[in-house]
Amino acid sequence: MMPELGKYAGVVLSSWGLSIGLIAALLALTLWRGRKIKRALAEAEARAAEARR
Amino acid sequence: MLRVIDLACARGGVPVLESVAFTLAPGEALVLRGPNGIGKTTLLRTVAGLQVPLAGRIEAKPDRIAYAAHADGIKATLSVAENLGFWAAVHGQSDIGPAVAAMNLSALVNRPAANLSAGQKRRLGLARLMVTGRPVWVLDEPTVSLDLASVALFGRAVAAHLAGGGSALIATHIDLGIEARVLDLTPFRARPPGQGGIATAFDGGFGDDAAGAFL
Amino acid sequence: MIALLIRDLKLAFRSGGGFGLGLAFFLLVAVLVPLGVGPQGGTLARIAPGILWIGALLACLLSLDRIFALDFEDGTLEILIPSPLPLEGAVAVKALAHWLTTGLPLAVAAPVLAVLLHLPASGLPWLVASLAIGTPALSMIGAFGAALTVGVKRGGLLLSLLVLPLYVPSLIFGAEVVRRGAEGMAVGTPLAFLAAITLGSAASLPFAAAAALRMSLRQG
Amino acid sequence: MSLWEYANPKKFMQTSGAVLPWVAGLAAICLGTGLIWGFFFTPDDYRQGSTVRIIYLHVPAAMMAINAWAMMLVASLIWLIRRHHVSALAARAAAPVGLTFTLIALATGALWGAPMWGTWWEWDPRLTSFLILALFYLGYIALWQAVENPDTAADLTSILCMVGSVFAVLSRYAVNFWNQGLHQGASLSLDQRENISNVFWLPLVISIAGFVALFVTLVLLRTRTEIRARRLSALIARERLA
Repeated sequence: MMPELGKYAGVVLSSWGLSIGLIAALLALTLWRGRKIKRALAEAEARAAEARR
Repeated sequence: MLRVIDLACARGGVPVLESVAFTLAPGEALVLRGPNGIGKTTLLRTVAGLQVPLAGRIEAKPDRIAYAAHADGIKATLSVAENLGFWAAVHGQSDIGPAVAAMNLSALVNRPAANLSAGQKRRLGLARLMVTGRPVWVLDEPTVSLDLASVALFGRAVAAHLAGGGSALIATHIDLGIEARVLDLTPFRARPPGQGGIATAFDGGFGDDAAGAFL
Repeated sequence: MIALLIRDLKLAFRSGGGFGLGLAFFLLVAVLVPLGVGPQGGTLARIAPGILWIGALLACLLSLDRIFALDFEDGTLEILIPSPLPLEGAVAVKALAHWLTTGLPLAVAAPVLAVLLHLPASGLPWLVASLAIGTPALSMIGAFGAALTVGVKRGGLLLSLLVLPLYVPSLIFGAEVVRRGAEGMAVGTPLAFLAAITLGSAASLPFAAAAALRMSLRQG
Repeated sequence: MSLWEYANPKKFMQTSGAVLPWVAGLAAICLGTGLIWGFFFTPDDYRQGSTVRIIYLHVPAAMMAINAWAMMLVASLIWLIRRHHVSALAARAAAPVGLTFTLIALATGALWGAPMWGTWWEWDPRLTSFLILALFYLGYIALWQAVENPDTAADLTSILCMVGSVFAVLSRYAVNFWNQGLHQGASLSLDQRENISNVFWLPLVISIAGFVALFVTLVLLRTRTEIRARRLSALIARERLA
């Protein structure tokens, strides 16, 4: 299944690996921070609702 | 001379004062009181045009207000006369004599500001107000680091300014010995948005966010 | 305006820092580079335009944060904003004062250092011309960067990060003028671009910088 | 109903929440199709051999690196003119995405250049411009993080984005000019759209669409996080005041 990359295999594979790695890292960072902020916000909203009561 | 209508102002994005209203006629002084953090400095900065009001209006020509805060804009390597002369030039004035005399700085005119005591620096900062030639003084705690004699001196300077048809808006806790109305800011503290206060862009929750469960 | 210019110049001279320091730094760069790359005249002559321009750039960068930071700390800016002086004008004047105390001395001192770096004599006038025409843009762009970072504590590094990419066009055209001048080629095109950048910066950046100053000082 | 209603944080949260799964799905489908097709089922180029496969990452990343900056410029202008917080936050959210795409374009460009030009780094005008673009992104992100007051940060970064755009374009021309003086242009243009054959074209277009959808997905996600962060700090400020 793997295509024959010939003598350029290293270059092609590292390009793909690096690019996909960078995008994956950015996506992971985005999701991680999103979850963190979302959780913190939910807690703060709960506190605020508590205070209003 | 200065009219403030239904003014609301914010500090760091949070409303602190609302519905502030007062007028200042020529020859009149208004002293602002209130506990720390109520927003005296914020109000004065807003009146001076350094900050944008959250709501309401300030009716005064911007070229009539002279603002003095905790920092005086004094350059340590310049002499007293050079410091004053610069601000006089900026405001299109040339004579610094009366200001020097009024703040009792005559003996110090040629001394570099670096060698002034804190109180002397403060007096120099207040003398700056006089060389602006502007009628509305907006002063934030002007008597910090002044001794009793200097406070009295400053009180007389303000009184003279008022007698000359000027006016002053002062945040201070010290009695300056001048006739002034007092405005306590405590009743103007901004209410939370739930109780009718001004809501900023992020004061509303996001409600039931269907996709919130998703991402 | 003139009062502000005179005051800024006085301050620069009396505090001693800005004026001498930038020049000394420029000198150091020109002395250290041959020590680093070796004394071969040919190599030095080839890289001299770039070294001199980069040296000027860095020397300029050194004193940038002084343009507004001191005035911010001692409250001068808060007083200047409501004053009758238009802030745009004040910014332009302060940039001019910065140029008079850094860019201009650099342009004047550059030929001496160029000789140290074996720059061909035919390049000397173009070196002075390119620095004299190009460094005002450096001061003006720097004033813009300083206005952006004035409220930031320890903003020196950030200032460099913001300003250096903006210096790229000036650097490229400036060094190109010197290189072509040294090789006896026509310098008209890069010199025209360099002048255009300076004029454009002087015409538009004071407005951007003044807006940035107002925003930085607004704490609400 | 006006378009500006979507600039209201609450409305934006609802709309973006509804749209997000679809955009994310589209990104996954397009990227999956385009990249797998490109990597596994396209032939080698007769001149460049298998390195032509880098094109499916390099070209879309480079396009989106520039488009991200353009989007930030538009969002900054909207913030400066209309003061919509969502707009400013969207610009902030887009910057790291743009930077990542720029880095991908740079890295793949350098890797591609290695066998083609015989060197890892060629001061080719295009590569150099992207290096400068990366610096602009870095400065922009650093300024956002350095300024404490979020509205002030939005103001200052917007101005930086405007001025930076002008200087970025200037740098592009300056770099073109500069390299002419040294080299005779790159031996191989990176821009192959003119001589690219159909075999490569379709997967490339699908990849580009995938990158666009990926960009939108990431920016929406990040904008939502930024909005929540603002709401959070507003709540905390209120708590402190009470």
